[in-house]
This record gives sequence, C-alpha cells and structure tokens, in this order.
Amino acid sequence: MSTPLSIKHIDSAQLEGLVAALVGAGTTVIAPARRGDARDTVGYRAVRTMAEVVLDQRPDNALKAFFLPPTDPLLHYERKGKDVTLTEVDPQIAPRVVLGALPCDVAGLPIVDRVMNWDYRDEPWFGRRDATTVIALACDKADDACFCSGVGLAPDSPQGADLLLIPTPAGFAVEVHSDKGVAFVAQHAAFFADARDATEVQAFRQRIAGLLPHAEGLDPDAARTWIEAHFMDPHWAQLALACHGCGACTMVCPTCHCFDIVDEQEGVTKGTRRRNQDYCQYGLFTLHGAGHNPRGDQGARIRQRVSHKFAIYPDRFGAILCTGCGRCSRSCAAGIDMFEVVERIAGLQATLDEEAPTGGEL
Amino acid sequence: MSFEPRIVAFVCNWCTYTGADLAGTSRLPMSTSVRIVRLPCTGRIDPLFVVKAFERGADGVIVSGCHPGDCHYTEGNYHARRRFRLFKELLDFTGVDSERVTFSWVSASQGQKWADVVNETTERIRGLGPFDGYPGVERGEVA
Amino acid sequence: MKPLQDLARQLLEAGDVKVVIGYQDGRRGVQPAFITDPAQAERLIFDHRCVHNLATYVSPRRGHVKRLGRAAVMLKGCDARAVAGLLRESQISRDDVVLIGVRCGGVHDTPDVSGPLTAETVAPRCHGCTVREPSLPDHLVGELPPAPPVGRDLDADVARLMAMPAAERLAFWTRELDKCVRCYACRQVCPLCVCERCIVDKTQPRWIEPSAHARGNLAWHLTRAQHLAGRCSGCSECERACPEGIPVHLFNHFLAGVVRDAFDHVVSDDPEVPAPVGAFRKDDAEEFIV
Amino acid sequence: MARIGVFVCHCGENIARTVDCAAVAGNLADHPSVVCSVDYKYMCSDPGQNLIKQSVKDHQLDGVVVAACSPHMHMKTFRRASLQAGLNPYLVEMANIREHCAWIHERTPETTVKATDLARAMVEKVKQNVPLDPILIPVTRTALVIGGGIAGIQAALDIAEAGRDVIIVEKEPSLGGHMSQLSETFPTLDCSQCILTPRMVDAYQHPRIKLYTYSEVEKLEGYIGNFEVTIRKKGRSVDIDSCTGCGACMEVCPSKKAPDEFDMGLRTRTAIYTPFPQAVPNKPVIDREHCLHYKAEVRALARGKPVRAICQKCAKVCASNSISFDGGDELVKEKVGAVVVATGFQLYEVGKDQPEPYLKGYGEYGYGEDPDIVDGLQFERLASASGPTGGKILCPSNGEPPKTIVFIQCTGSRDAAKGIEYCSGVCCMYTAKHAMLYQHSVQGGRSVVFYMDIRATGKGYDAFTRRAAEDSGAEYVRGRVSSIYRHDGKLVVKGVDTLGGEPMTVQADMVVLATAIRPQPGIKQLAQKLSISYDQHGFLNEAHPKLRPVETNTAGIFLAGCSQAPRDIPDSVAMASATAAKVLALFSRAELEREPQVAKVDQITCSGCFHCERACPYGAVEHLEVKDRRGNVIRVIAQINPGVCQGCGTCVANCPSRSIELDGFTDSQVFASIQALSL
Repeated sequence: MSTPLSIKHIDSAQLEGLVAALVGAGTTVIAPARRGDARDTVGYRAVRTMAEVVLDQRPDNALKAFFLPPTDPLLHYERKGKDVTLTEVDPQIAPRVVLGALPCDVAGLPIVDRVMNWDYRDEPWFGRRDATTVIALACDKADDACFCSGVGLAPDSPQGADLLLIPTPAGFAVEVHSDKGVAFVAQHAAFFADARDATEVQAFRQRIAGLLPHAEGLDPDAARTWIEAHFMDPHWAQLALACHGCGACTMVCPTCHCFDIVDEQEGVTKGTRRRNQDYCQYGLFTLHGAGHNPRGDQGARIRQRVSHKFAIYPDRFGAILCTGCGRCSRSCAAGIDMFEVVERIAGLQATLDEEAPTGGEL
Repeated sequence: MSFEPRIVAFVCNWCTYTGADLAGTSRLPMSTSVRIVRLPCTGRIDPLFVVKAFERGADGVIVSGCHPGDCHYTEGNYHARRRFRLFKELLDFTGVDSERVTFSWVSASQGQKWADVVNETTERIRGLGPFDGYPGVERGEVA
Repeated sequence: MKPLQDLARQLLEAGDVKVVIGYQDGRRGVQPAFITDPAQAERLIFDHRCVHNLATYVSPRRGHVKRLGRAAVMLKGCDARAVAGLLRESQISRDDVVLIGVRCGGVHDTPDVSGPLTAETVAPRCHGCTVREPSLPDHLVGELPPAPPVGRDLDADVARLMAMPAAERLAFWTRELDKCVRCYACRQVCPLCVCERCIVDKTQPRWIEPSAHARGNLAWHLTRAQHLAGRCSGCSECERACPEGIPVHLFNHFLAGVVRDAFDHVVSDDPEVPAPVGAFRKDDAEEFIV
Repeated sequence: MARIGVFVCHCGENIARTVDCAAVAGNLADHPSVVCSVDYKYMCSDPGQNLIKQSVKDHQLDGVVVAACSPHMHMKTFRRASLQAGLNPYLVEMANIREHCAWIHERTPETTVKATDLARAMVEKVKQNVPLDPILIPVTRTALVIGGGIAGIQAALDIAEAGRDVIIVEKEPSLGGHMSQLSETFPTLDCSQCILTPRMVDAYQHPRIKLYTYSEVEKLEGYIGNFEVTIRKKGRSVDIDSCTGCGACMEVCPSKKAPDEFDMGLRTRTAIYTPFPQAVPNKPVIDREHCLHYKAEVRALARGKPVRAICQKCAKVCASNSISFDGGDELVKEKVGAVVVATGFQLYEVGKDQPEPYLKGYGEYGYGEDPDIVDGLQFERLASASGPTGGKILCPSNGEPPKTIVFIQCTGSRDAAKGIEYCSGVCCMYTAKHAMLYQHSVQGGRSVVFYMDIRATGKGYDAFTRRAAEDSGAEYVRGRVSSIYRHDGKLVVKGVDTLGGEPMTVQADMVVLATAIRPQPGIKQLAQKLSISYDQHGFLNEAHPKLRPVETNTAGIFLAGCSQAPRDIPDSVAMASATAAKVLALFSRAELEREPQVAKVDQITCSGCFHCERACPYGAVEHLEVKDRRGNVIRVIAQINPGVCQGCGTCVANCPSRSIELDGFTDSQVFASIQALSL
C-alpha cells in the first residue's frame, strides 16, 4: 500500500463547507446520493450540498460512467452542398470533484488509464480524468459479493484516489495520495486541519480488515495460469449456461471499457458521432458484417470476459482488470458470481498443481 | 407570426391519401403544417414511425386510414386500431402527451373531413405549443 | 425436495432428458442449475427464493442450453404462462421439453432473501396469484402451499402513476429512463423476447437509437413494451434484471391492463388461446379515433 | 452514390400559382445525391416526359422524383417514361405538391417550404428504392361460378362459350334460382320459365361447364389465377349419373308433408323430390329432415342405438338402383383461376322473428299468421301456371279468388326503423306486374297498391308501371299501411292516403307484401371464406362503386346479381356478362403481371413467431423449414407467397424484429422519408 504524501483531517462541518464552497465556485461535485427514483436507489450523481450525500450506502451505478459515459458525443457533422463540417466535442471539461467514492470504484480508474493511454491517448477519457479530483472514502460496507482483497486491493485502498477519507469519530482523516490531491488541499486549505491521532484511523482499519474473510484466499494468479492453458475447456460452456447474455455486468463494472462508435443522423444532412459503451457478453459485440461470429456462443463470451480480466489484461497491461467490487455479481439476474467464478477456476488450477509432480513437465 | 406546428401524417394509400387528393381537388383550404407520408395501409404503420417523427422534432402526428370495413386490404385497419390503441395508452402512461397524435378514419370521399382533421389538429397543436416535452438527447451531451 | 430430485434423477437416468434446469443453492442465494449428471440431482431445490423464470432457458435463443439436448425445466404457475407463450408462438414444440411443475405459494422479490415469505419480501407478481399448480406440466411436485401474502400491488403502482398529471408522469419516467444504460438485461432475461435479431439491433434503418440518451431510451422502452403487449407473461424478470432498478415491468403491467380492458384478453397459460396481437375484433372500441 | 433527378411540375398554373416551382427545384439542387433538379410547365406532357427521359440518359440517373400531382394521377405515366428511358420504373417516386399542397394553400413562403419538404422526402425515399420487376403468376383458366341462378348461368355460359372451363356450384338441387319461381317477368310479361329453362339446359349440357348442384363452397384458398376451391357435395342419396329421373321413388314416398320450398310453402312435397318439373338436373334428392329413414337414424344415434333400415321404399322401387342411404357429404377440390359470386337473394322476413338484431320485422302485418297475407314470391307461385293453383290466383285460406287485393310496396325496404334503409329496386316493378296479373286472373276484382314512390327507371319500366296504374284498374294509393287484421272474414288493411291526406281502410281478401331483398343467408360466412368484404346489410362490396362495379378488392373474385345489391333480371344478366368479360380478360393470358409491391421475409433474422401469419388478411404467409446440411429441420420460419400477398404491409408492422420488408414501402424508404422532413 502506497504511503500517503501527507495526512490531514476534515470534520463533518468542514466537509459540508467544502462542498458548499466547491459548488458555490461552480465546481461539479459528484457523490453518492439518493437518485430520487422509484426504488429510492443511491448512486453517484452531481450534488449541490453535503446533505444530499449518502456515505453509508453502496452506490448502485458505476463511477466509470462519469469518465466513460454510456453514450458520449465525439463530434457533430453537417453537410452543406458538397462541404462537410466537423465539430469535435472539446474533451477539456471544467474541473470537478468526486467525493466519497468507493475505493473499488476509484481503483478502476488507473487500471483503465493503462489501456486508454496505450497506443493512443484517449482524449475524452483523459480530459475527464485530468479535470477530476477524486476523493475516495475507505469502505466498511463490504458484503459477500465483494472481493477487493482477493485481487490485491483493500477496502481502504487509495489506488486511483487523490484523497482518501477514512472515517473517524470526529470526521475523516484525509490521506493525500497525489499531486492533484496536494494541490486540492492547498487550494481549499481552510477546510482541512492537521492530522489527528492515528489511533482513530487504526481502529477503523482494524474494523474493516476482517470484513472479507472469503476473499482472503483467492488466488488470481492461479486462475490466470489455468485460463491461459484452457481456451477450449468445456468449463466455459458450463459457466455460460445460466448467463442471459446481457450487458449488466459490464455496464456496472468499474473497469470494463469497451465501446462502440455510432453515427446518429439528425435528418439528412446532420448528425452526431457517439461513443457508446458496449458489452462483450452480447452476441452482437463480435458479429461480423458478413454474418460470422467468432464468439458465436455464450461460453466464448464468458470466457472472453473472465480471460480479459484475469489473464489478457494482466498480460498486456500488468493489472488485473477487476477491483473485486462485486457489482457484476449483484447485478446478475442469473446469479453468476464473479468471486465464485474466479475461485472455481483457481481451484481447477490448484487441482492440476496437486496432480502434476512438482517441477515436472506436462 | 404565431407558432406554426410541423405535423407528419401517416396515411393509407386508398382512403385517406385519396381523401386528401379529393380535398385538394375541391380546393379546401388547409394549414401548411402537415406533411403526408403515404403508406399502403394503416396496417403498415408502425408506432415507431410516430416515435421517429417526434424524435425528429414533429409537434404533432396524424395517423389516418380507411374506416372499419372499408380497408382496401379487408382488415389492415383493424390491426392498426389495436396497435394504436396500445400505443396511445402507452404514450399516456409515459406522460408523453398523446394529444399530439390524432387518429382518424378518413375515406376517399371525405375530403372535407380530411381538411377538418388537418385544421383541427393544427389548431390543437398550436394551442399546445412546440413539442419541447418530447425527450431530446441530454445525457452524454454534457461532457 | 426428495420427489423433485428423484424425478430429475430418473429423467436423466432414463435418458428422457439430457439436462434438468432447476434451482440450486449458491453462495449468495438461489441460482439457476443445469443438472446433466444424475448424481447431481440432489442439488435441486425449490423454495421461496426460486424467483427466476426458467422458461427463458428453453427459448430457442439459448443455443448453448439447447445444445445440451432435450431439457426438463422446473416451472412455477406463472412460468407456465411463458412456456405457453413459447408454444403459442411456435418457438418450441411441446415435445422439446419436459415440464416439471412445482406447486408454488409465492416467491421473494430477489433470490437472496432468506426467511419466510412476507408482505415486504414477496414478489409483486405473486400479488393476487391464484395459480398454485402450473397447468401445462408433465410432472407435478411439491406440497400444495398456502397462497402468498399480499405484497406490492402493481395495479396500485400503475394507478398512482396514472393519477399524476401527465407532466409529472413524464418527469417520473424521464428520471427512471435516464438511468438506463442500454444493457438490455430486460430483454435478455425475458422469456418472450424471442427475436433472432431485436429491432433495436437492426441498423438498416436504425429506428431506435442505440445510445443511452433520453431520446433513445424512451424509444427503446416504448418499443419493448409495445412488442410485449398481450404477450408478456407477467414474470417481471425484466425489472429484477435491471441493474439500475428501473421499474420497467410497470410498462408491461400497464399494457396488460389495457389489453384486458380493451381487448378482453388475459395472457393465458393455455397455448391454444390465441394472442390478441395479430388479431382484432371488428367491434374493438375506437373512441380515440376521430 | 445515388444519382437522383428532381422534376418539378408547374401543372400550368395549377401548382405554380401558389408554389414557387423554380425555388423548389433550386432548393433541391444542392441536396445530397441530386444531380439534376429542374422545373417545367407540364411534366406529364410529351415534352415534359421527354425532359425526364433525356435527363435519365444525360445524367445517368438511378432515381427520379417528379414533384407534381397525386401519384394516383400520373405515377403510371412517369414510370412508363422512365422505363422508356431505360430506368427501372420502380425507381420513380412522385411528390404530391398539387392536391396536397398547391391546391389547398395560399401563395406563401410556407407553401413553397412544404412543397420542397414533400419533394425532399421523396428524394430520400427514392434513394432507398431498388429496381423491381412485375410479378408473373400463372393462371388456371377455369372459372368458378358460385350460384346457379340466372346471373350464375349467364356468367357461366358466356365464359364457356368463349372456350374456357367453368364450374358452377349451386346449393339447391337444381339450377334456376329465384327466377325459376317467377310467373311472368316485367316489363314484357313473358313467361319466366320459358326464357330461363333453355338457358338452364344449355348450361347443363355445355361441354365446358361442370355442374355441382346441391353443393356449397367449403373453402377457397390461393389467389388470383391460382385458387383451389373445396366444394362440399351435400349427401343427395341419389346417384344422379345412373338415375333416369323416372319419378317412381316420389310416388311411393310416404313422407308427404315437407313444405315445398319452390312453391314457397304453399303446398307440400315428398321427402324424396325434384324441386320442380323443369329442374336441372331433373333428378331427385332426399330431404333428410323429412325422410323416415333418416329421421329414425337421427333418433337412433341420439339414443346410442344401432341404425336400422327404415322405410326405404324409394330404393326398393328404383329400377336403376340409384338410391343409397349410406353416403354422406363429400368434399372435392377443384383448381380455378377466377371466381364469380352470384349467390342471389332472399326475401326479408316480415314476421316478428328476425335473423339479425337490427332487423325489426312487421309484426303488425300478421304475415305468417294469416294465410291470405303473402309475400311477393308466394304471389308469383299463385300466379304461375306451374304453381299450386295452376296459375289461378286464389286465396290460400279458402281457395276463392280474392275479390279485393292489397299490394303493399316497400315492406322492409326504405324503412330505416325496420333495419333496411335501401331501396330493393324491383318491388315497384313486380307489384305493377302483380297488379296486372291479378286483373287478368280475377275479372272485376279490386286491387289497391300502397306505395311510397314509384321507381321505374329501366327501359320500358315507366310505361309498364303507368300501364298498371292507369290501365289495369289498380288503385295506386300513395301511403303506408299501419296495420292489418282480420275482421268479419276480411283482412282489414288500415293505411293512409298521403296525397288525399285521409286515413284509408280497405277490406281485403288477400294482401301481398312487396318485401325487401336481402342477401342470401350465409353470405357473410361465404365472404369470409373468400376474403372479400360486405356492407352492413351483407351485400358484397364492389371494388369501386362506379369504375369497378363487378370486381371485389380481392383480385380474381367478381360479383354478379343480387349478391352485390338488389338487382332485377336485366341488371343481373348484364352484370353476369360483365364478370364474364372480366374473367375472360384475366384468362386471355397464361401469366398475370402484378405490381411487385409484396412483402419479403429476411430468412436470417426471422424467428418464426408467425405474428405475420396471424395478421395477414390473405393467408399469404407460409411456413418454410430451414434445414442443416444433413437435412434436419433446424428452424421453421415465415415465407410469403408473392402471388397471394397483396402488399398491405400489415405483417411488416406486426413483425417485432422487423424481419419483413414490403417492396415499395420498405422500412428504409419510410425512415428516409421521415428523416428528410424539415421538422
């Protein structure tokens, strides 16, 4: 775990003041809040005051949507006679703040940064990344779908956070984890106090440390080993039986980042090119124009998703494409549980390891 | 100048289109608001046509065909009647003002009725104002 | 459980079926089970958590399930309506599946609720349900349970919405549909969304914009509702599957009411009862037509 | 990239008066894919058409939009022009800027904007058009004539004489229809049987006419040129091929109380019977309702007892062994290319009991309760030489000649309160005829005719009714009858003379009701079998009341006689000959050409739910089995028979996955039209 650059304190009243100041200055503040919908769900949204913010409930939607929206206009085009005018959407946006985000949501951001800055720098993504200061909140809301500690993260992981809040009886300890965080604290110094006694923080850390006993023993490396050797294994088809082939898991995932480009016409001569989130679990994802589909059935699609997260992405970008947030499991209508999936695959590898003589050849 | 609505009319070829022809032949004055899209039969008319017209910015829509029993294809209009009953109720349920849509039967001999439908619909829509209530694109538009 | 497990074992052993589709315990509640090995039949369970409508797994869209061979599937009374729909619409033939009916006294709204069925936990579809025994099955298992407790009344939800001024209703739906990310979970989970290629995926022309903005989302949900009118079996799996908690089933439930009032039709668990779409009565009311 | 030409027509001043045609052409000149956009005074004129043809060649157009009048007016013209220029005619669209724009709006900028919009929508549509070819379908050159009355016989003879085969299906045991029941015919007073019988025999003996009597149409499948009809041959119990028609069976039949339908119930007949002496074929039939054997059979079956042979005297005396009690109905199939519906009429039932709720009846007239109140057809039988009274007009109650007779016209007709608002057309004429026949038969008798108006519009008809009113001695009273009741042995007819303004009472011996003509019972069921429409009274609908009076909206099915509306004999015969002309025109070619506006299924995306099949008004949707390489059926999907499809597109809108396209109105075309509008 990375060491904080510095530690500050903010009490609840000051946090309220900070939000008011930010909003007052025209900064968009995105935080978990009631969405005012029929189910009274909590999700990330722009808030006006701290009173709206809900910190004791897990937000249902993915923070990712504020960096890679489900639909995102890239450019507008218009044709006049023989001329075509293109108007690109400016990727630079006004500074904004994410407040109280789950560490598992936040951790996804730097993971996705790797692909977004791979062979090409994705301007819309980084435009939003650069403009956003992310203030995470150490999490004590784990449930049995969670497994962040199984993929090398933790409920108090600062990965991706500029600031990490850790609840204390008097407010929050504020760990500063990035230059952007340093700048933010400096800019709003009036709201931050010096760090208090570290024991309060320790007490919280101890409390959350044991919340995910099931995840402790997860071995994603074993899973990766098995995946890399079992492309054609019937296990994939078995795994896919219950899958409905929808995009719920990918949509709510903090790290799934696939997209589709579509042009939407407005009449004959005008239109908008958009980037829409896409999802590998749906058959159309890889359907070729000529009708062939290299991932023709659900087994191949599930294999792709699991492989991508636990083998392909680690291989190419050096990070597991999963933060163990458990959203996919919670949102799956067919009850497919990502932790269970990885655990079982890792288990298959463990069985192979036992059967094979140590150091032996296959 | 007062608001001049834009209305798309989806009409069947045999009754309403011909009725509109008759209205023309009879020089019945009408608002310029309506653009007719000719279909063979109301049975061919899909609610998505209406949705698309609204998406494109239409302030109102007219769906019109043969009276029951008069369908050139015997019963296409009966199917349309069920389809548009559902669609109208669905619009109501969604809160999309179904007053924006006129459903009518206009026969080939009812030039006057067609003129009335056009003019009454235009007046009604004019009273309602531009259809700003129909959802635009919004999300994703703010970067 | 024993008669159910014994039946599944017999069906598999006798080779009548290659797979029994039922319910099993998972880490986080009940999940669908696909039993191909008779020895595994003991995993099958049935209780109040078995909310999933398994009829969707015998739809021809599920190629990967179909490939296993002839299936037996566990059906609650409400699920039988979906199977009847598949039969009615020529999607399956009666010989394709063995139907294991389970007597059902209601299910929880989600499969991870433990404990007894209460007014708070019962699924809305069980409200007023009188079907303890599914009508179609080849086999029937389980004790006759009491009727489910009275829970959330979808009619009341619809009535509440309809009592609002239209603008408020539009605001309600705008708020809900704004959450839609177009994952199509509502469609994928639906046993009666049987199209080989959904109209939303048709690109030439593209009637329904695929983008998750208010305009595209409204077009999608209106179309989904319209296409299920008179066909929806009322299982509300669409709503359970929605990762954003949009009450999408309300559309279907509302239209079921319209179909009932205007066309005198209630979706039947008898596949011989024709659907009200693609049909008409000459005296269908037309007060909305000038 | 498409190359579209836009041609804006001024229609003289018709369009140009309110639409700035040059501006419309100019507005579209810049539109994507438009390579030429011009306006011209008269596009439909030869120079106008030549302009289009030349432009097609000069600009290598692959789409043409003519912004002019209604496509109903000139679509064919411009399609023909483009074909002549080598462009597929279905790559032409018309924007209706005359009827739908210029003629209904003032000259304002908005009018020109709208005209531009309409034209632009068609430009976008035509970009989605694809070349189409007319559909060729083979023709089975045999006609089916339903009904063997005078209309059916005439149609059949005309078609057969022209060398084409005809099948007549007649539900009664004999040809002839109602005309065979008539005594004399107006306006010439010639004997109905004398002119009809030779035609019946001609039809019977014609080598090209196949006759199914005592038969009904069970089912009609297929489409123009290619129908298959299933005919139900009702169990006749008499083999008409071997039967010699000697009549011995009828002499021995002990069941003699069946009402004689031919004589309108005025006498009885035996259970085995020929309907009338000139019947064609002149072979008997067993009326199973009255035959002792069949009655016993029904009873036995009802009680679950074995069926035993009862009576069967007829079979015993039959020298040719033609009578059998074993056979039932038989279904036969015939292939035909066209259908003539000539099912004729029935009379309005005057009494209280009515077959339809909207009909009210004339309970106040006492018809059916008093034997001396008769309807028009009963009077025909009383006046007929072959009738129960041998042509003497006698009261059924006492066999005396009626000294006073009252004729009441419009009984049922033109009386919306009783359910029929139409005029039956023939009653004025036949009542005049009846009045004359009465005067000839009962010398010195008094006849009173209550009428509303006299409608006598046929050739020689007016003179005929005048002769009846002025020369025959009949008293024509303009007015209605309110009630009829029997008092002191007389029928008291209470009415009003509206010309005199006086109530009027006639003490009559007989009353003749000129009851309305209604379509045959079962006409609606037949119409449904044939997929043709009918009006609220059950008369079959013609395709166009003026221009296509004998066609229906189902191609290949034609209407003659009273099936379509009340008709007299000359009209029925004229219509019948008209249908024959239509049928023969259809049969003049081995193949038919049809507009290629038909639906097509995308076999890849069809999921086989068959919503389309349920919605298709024509039964054009078939099931197609998709097989894998080993021949196993893997999917069953929809397929549309282009010969049956009429192109309404109801299936398209009913297809949830939009896997059906309707050529000419594809989704892409409609979509493009909507996109093109300036909204």
